[in-house]
Amino acid sequence: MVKSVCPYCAVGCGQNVFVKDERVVHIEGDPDSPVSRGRLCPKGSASLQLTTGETRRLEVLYRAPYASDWEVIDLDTAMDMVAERVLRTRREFWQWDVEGKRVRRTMGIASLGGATLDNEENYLMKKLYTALGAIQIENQARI
Amino acid sequence: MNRTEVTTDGLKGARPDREATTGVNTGPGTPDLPTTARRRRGGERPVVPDAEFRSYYGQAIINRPVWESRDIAGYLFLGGLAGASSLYAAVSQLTGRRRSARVAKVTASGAAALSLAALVHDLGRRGRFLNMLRTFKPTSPMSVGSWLLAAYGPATTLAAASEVTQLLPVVGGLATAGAAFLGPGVATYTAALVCNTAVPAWHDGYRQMPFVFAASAASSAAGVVLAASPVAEAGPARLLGAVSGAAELATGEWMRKEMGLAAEAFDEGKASRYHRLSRPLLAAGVLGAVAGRRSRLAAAAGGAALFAGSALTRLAIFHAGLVSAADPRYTVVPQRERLARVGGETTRAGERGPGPGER
Amino acid sequence: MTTNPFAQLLEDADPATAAGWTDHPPRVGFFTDTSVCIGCKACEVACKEWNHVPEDGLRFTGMSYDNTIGLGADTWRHVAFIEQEKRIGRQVTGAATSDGDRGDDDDGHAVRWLMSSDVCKHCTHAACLDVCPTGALFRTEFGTVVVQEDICNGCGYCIPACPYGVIDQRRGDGRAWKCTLCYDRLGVGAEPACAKACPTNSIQFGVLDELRERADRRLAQLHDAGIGDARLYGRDPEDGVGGDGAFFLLLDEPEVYGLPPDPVVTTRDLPQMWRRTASAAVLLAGLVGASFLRRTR
Amino acid sequence: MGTSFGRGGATSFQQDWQNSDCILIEGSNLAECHPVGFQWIMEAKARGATLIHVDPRYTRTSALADIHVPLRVGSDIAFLGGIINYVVEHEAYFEDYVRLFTNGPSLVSEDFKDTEDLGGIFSGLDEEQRSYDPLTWQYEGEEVGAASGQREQLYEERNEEEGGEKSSGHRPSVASSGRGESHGSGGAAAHPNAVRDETMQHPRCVFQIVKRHFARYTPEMVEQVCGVPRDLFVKVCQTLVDNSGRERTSAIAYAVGWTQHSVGVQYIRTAAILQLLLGNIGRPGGGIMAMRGHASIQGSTDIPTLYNLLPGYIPMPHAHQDDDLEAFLKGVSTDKGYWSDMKGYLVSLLKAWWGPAATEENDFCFDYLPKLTGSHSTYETVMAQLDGKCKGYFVVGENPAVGSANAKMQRLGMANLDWLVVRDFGLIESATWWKDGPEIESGELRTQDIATEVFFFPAAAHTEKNGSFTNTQRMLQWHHAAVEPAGDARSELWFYYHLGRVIREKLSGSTDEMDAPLLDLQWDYPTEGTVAEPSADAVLAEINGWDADGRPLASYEQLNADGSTVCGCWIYCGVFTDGTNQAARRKPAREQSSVAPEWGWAWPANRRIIYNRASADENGKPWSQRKAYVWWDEEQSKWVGHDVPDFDPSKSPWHRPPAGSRGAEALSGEDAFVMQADGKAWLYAPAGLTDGPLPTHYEPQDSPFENLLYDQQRNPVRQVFARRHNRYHPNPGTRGSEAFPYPITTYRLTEHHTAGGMSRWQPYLSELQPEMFCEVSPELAEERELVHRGWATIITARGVIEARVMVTERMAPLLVQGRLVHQIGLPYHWGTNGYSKGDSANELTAISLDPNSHIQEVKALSGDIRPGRRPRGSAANDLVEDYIRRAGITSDTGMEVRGDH
Repeated sequence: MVKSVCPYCAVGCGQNVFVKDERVVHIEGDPDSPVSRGRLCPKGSASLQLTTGETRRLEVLYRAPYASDWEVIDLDTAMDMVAERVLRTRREFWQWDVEGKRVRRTMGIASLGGATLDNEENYLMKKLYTALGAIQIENQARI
Repeated sequence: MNRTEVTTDGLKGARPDREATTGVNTGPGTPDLPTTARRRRGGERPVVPDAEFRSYYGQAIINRPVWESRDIAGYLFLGGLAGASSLYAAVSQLTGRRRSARVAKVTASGAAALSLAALVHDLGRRGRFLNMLRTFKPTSPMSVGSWLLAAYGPATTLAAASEVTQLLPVVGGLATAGAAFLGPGVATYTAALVCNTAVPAWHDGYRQMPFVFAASAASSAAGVVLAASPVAEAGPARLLGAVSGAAELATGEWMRKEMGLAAEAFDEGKASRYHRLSRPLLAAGVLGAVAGRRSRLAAAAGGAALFAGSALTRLAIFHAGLVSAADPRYTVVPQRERLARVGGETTRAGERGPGPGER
Repeated sequence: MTTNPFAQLLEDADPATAAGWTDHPPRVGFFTDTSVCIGCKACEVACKEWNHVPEDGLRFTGMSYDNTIGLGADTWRHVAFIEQEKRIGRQVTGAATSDGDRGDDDDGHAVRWLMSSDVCKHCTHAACLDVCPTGALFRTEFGTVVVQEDICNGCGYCIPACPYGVIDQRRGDGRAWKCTLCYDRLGVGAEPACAKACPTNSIQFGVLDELRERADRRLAQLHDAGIGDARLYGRDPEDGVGGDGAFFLLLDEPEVYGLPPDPVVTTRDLPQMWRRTASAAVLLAGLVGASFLRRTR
Repeated sequence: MGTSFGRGGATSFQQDWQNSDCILIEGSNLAECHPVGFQWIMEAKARGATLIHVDPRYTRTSALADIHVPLRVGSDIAFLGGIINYVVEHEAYFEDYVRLFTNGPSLVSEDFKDTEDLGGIFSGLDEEQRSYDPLTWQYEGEEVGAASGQREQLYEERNEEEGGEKSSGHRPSVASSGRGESHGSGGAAAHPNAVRDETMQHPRCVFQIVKRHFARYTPEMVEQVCGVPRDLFVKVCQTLVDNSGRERTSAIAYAVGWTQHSVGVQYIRTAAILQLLLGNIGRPGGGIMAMRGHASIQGSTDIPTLYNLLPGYIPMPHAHQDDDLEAFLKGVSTDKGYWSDMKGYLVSLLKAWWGPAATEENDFCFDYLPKLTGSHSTYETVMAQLDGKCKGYFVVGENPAVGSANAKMQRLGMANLDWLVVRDFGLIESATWWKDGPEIESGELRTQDIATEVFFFPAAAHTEKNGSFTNTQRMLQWHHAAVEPAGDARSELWFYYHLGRVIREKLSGSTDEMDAPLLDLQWDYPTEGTVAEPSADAVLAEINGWDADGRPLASYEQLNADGSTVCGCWIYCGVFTDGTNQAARRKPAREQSSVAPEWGWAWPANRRIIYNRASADENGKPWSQRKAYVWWDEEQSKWVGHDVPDFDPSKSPWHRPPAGSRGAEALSGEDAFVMQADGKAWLYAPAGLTDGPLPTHYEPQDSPFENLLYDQQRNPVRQVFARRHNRYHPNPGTRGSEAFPYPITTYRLTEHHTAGGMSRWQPYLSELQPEMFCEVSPELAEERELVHRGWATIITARGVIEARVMVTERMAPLLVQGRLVHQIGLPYHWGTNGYSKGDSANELTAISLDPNSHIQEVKALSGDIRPGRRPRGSAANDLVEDYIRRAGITSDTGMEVRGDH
């Protein structure tokens, strides 16, 4: 059994995740949690279906320009293609300065999302984007 | 004012959250609030219906029975036919009426076979039909019935077989006696089965239903014999048909009169169609039976009418049950009346609340 | 375990004992206090998740926020929503225009929203248990009523027998299904999934006698606080089903929640039914016999 | 919150509600959106507390409330302002608390002009630039920096003052949009004799200004503007007053119901002022709880994937004339309060990012940081995408095609991209708009014409990765990976770590100055498991920081400005104290106090109620025995209590700082708000907000009502965009304004989650709320012939949607400005994909933003409703065009800055 936290709203209910031969078989409230005392809401109780339901996609999909449908591609190729595009667009829209003021950034890349992610993930994203010079970084805190 | 105190040496006055109340601590006195916007123009409005006092959005209180009309209403009829026919067959044999005995035996075994098929077909898990015999439970008419059928089935089949093949007359005779002995039980236990439910149109008629079923069984059996055996031998069948047809009509009316509100279920939907058809047929059957003395044709017609009338009576009762299960009115109103009579307290376990029939 | 069922009817011994369990744990059950229910439906989902109950259809019913309609084979916990133009206690509902106490204030408008989580009642005298011909439905050592899915042949008799309309046949599966009060969890000393998930402790699990005392205290507390509508439903061991294993505190008439006002287990009238059936059988025999007496030509 | 108290986060924790005497929930539907948090409100109710719920709809929260106040959407400031008026007029405020802990006594400079004097606007409005110059709002005689918000407002002034030859002239430095950003702000040296009138009678002291400002918010005005019956309003005020003061505390809880307005930030400012006047901040059972909607929204602002912040609320630098680290710090840090150690925090951050490459000589790579030129919020980004200036887009665990305002513009923007990367559990609308989006259906876009390359990466679930969420009470909780992700599903940690690795590999050997920040980046985290998942513990350790010889730091006080310490986020410093992951602590609740400090870790420094110094009086004694929280223990001569004191533990209440002291030392024994430049809570915000030092009621962007309080109809400095698909509705009373007569509000349901990405794909949740519906009152249904359970079409100038009709008494019509107004309620979860489908409410919403937080106004708009289903295909757009014509809407409708109705 593994201790976890519900991924839905910000109350932060404790969850106990039960695992049996490498598969998550049940998720329920963590009675030790001082915030939730073992209780969950309907969404929290549906965490098992969220994480193991068959609506979860497990392969990387790619849509070529003008294509009418997806094609499955493997993860590493996709990573490489994205890296290429990031560098290309970064260079294409690079600005050293604006109106005589040094900016050292690219306006070509933007990112949206972060409130459903871990702090560590937000940290790496902000660190990498800032190093890339991308500043149009946003998340649900503003939606 | 919160009774908890966060004092320097800890929390005092905690109370569990389940003791929360709403609409109690509403701050300083409820002032007279001025009338505001809510001038409602009268008349009914298509709104989330103010919860009708009487039900939850008109939803049924009990779940709809899942029995197929073809299978179970059919079985009610066939069971009755088989039981009564076995009885008739035995008495015919005793009184030397070979032809009608033969007809009755064949009818009984045919009906029994069909009954078994219908029952198994209606099961959710047909492969487990033998589970019916896992235990014997007097609180379950179906359990009692299963054992009855387990004995009656082979008996009536054996009786018919030996009749047709003229082999093992002794065994045949014994079987016929056995089938006759079990016949009435098979014919009437089904009444207890349907009445022993929460379905208003079935349960509320439990004082009269057995007699309706008995009469209906007799009239269907008589019907068959009347139709299929020579006028000469059909004397008793004519009498039986006439009497049981009339009895079926009478007991039916008696039940509906005593049943209370649930009787109205007979005037709705399919129930009303079957009910309106069954009565004239039964009446015709009785006349046919009486007139059967003279003409073979009248007897046959009378027999068929009795047969059909009896079947329709069963269908009417079955569908009246479905109607009364679907509409919450049939459950709530009688229970409310019973509560009113008993002074608002729910019916005591010990004392038997006055039945719906006993106004 | 087939003790004389009629004996069970008469004396109100603990149902588990009556069912033949000798030293069994105290009878447990639910007390659902609908006055603290916030209608979040965590119980519906937690129950389905633990018991792998399939989803049964997406339809917008317009019955306020209730789109699962009622208890059945695929809904073992069902939350009812009732919108009424009445006030709860002295609740001030803004648009309220009338003064004074609750009551059907005609010149104005108060709003209240009753929410209640419905479940199998696990009755002391359970009609479903009584009528089940195969013995699939049985009384557990905890006093609860459970369907053994490996025995049930889907005869469907329990469905019309249940006075509350709880148990039902699952389409495509054929067998009857209902709340098991998490019999598997009770076995390892855990509380049922719905009671654990309920955020406001509206669903309270525990030893039934303790729950009944707690409910009495709660009722008194609410009545003193001026909430006269509050009433207990299914608490009284003397009622038509011998008291429920899962009973409720309601704020209005039971039928408003879709519950029968005075349910009586049909087995109560069964002895008389058997007597009547026997006499009908004899009459039938007599009738047939008599029809042969007259000398016919 | 940040501007008023010093930190951008909830001031209390959910379990503390059990100690509240009265709880006001407004702008939040707590029982539905935070059901498990609501148990603590039930605890309070069980102990006799009164629950008040103010919401346009009677929701499941109202069902459990003792008092429900139906309110006209968009009029919360009028309502709260009315309560402030009531508190001040009846002298029901907690005078000692206000004098001691707030800037009530501080005097404001003469040249400040209030909305009372200028008919609804403040002094310093630059109409052409659509922004305020806060110079005139300052205290008398000194400039004071804000602890958060727009902290660069007085950048030039401050640098000019200090020998400003470096910054030449006062040229408008950047693009017009977001001009407010360009000003710097900073702390003035806190002169010991800051001008204060302890009697708070001086006409220019903050308290009197507040009193005058809210004088016109009378109960009668509240009835006219909000539609709340006068007696009911007085009852709410009296209940709050009765439950505040020494012996009792009241709490306020809000959510996006307040933030998602063009004056959203000012909503919260009003609540802050009210709670300060009633003396409820920092005390048990009091405080303001911001109920966040996502598991880690608080975390994603603390460690911000936001354009305007660096981790720890350090502002992202703006582009200024030849700025460097010193100029930047001078512009944004404060002289007094913990913000004065900004250099230590920033340098430690730069060391965490660029490690050895960051040296004293190169300003610790300050130059590597890209600089802002105004506001770059997500809606500006959409405009940039539409204008072809932004070609790459990452959408990570979000669904803008349903969740963001004006969904059509979101999709049109994405259609203009070169490439789009979407990471989620399933194929959400934002990933498949090019194939089956509404624009494809209406023919506006054709799949074969869309050039955007779209990548869809399956994401790992919370049970398949290690990491921490920061919940709504600033508490970090660690969740452990139960299993490895299946197939190609990966966590964002994995994705960004490996993306960074691949990019750095591709750039290795590059000498281009442009790539230096990437090559010098500290990016070598240990990876583990079969999928080479980077260690989340290592990342959290870096966030916590370590000292010169690698030992984990325990508190942000240890951060040095000389580059000897490394810390990824100074407010999280302490989460890895003595090397153990404090966020993963799971000491069961029953084994610790009700404050439960040993479960997870709360920032700052594991304090659960912040500003808790304010729970004790000037002598360190609790205000009352039943509300004791943190107090001064004479024998131990240190602050003790139920929680970690939000104060220097050894500083006595009577301590007065020596003249000229700086930073934390400059704080006196009575300065409970240690982050503020003057150590006091701000009733009046001299800096930090772009739309005024005091909250002022303005009508929403789209409103069918005129602003009765002032001539100024809308927030003059709201951010608006004149775009083809972003038309606004005409001013009330003008020609065509009757086309959109009904106020609309959007909201969530318990059963679904925000844009539906995590709930509409689940059968168990979809069957609970299967279809998009609208809630209308019986009178509105009658007026518009809407049939219960039938269909209705809702239209605004942006779009048209259809929804099932729920006619319910819970939507009470209100009497506002003499006429009956029917409000329409729309849940916004639905979209074209998923197990349960429906139209998105955000097809209707406009992009009009709060100038401070740039959040969109989706809680209050107006529209029309008709029976029947909406037209299909291009006919839907024709219907919208028809409405735009009938309402006489042009490109500058509703764009005015100064404008009476």
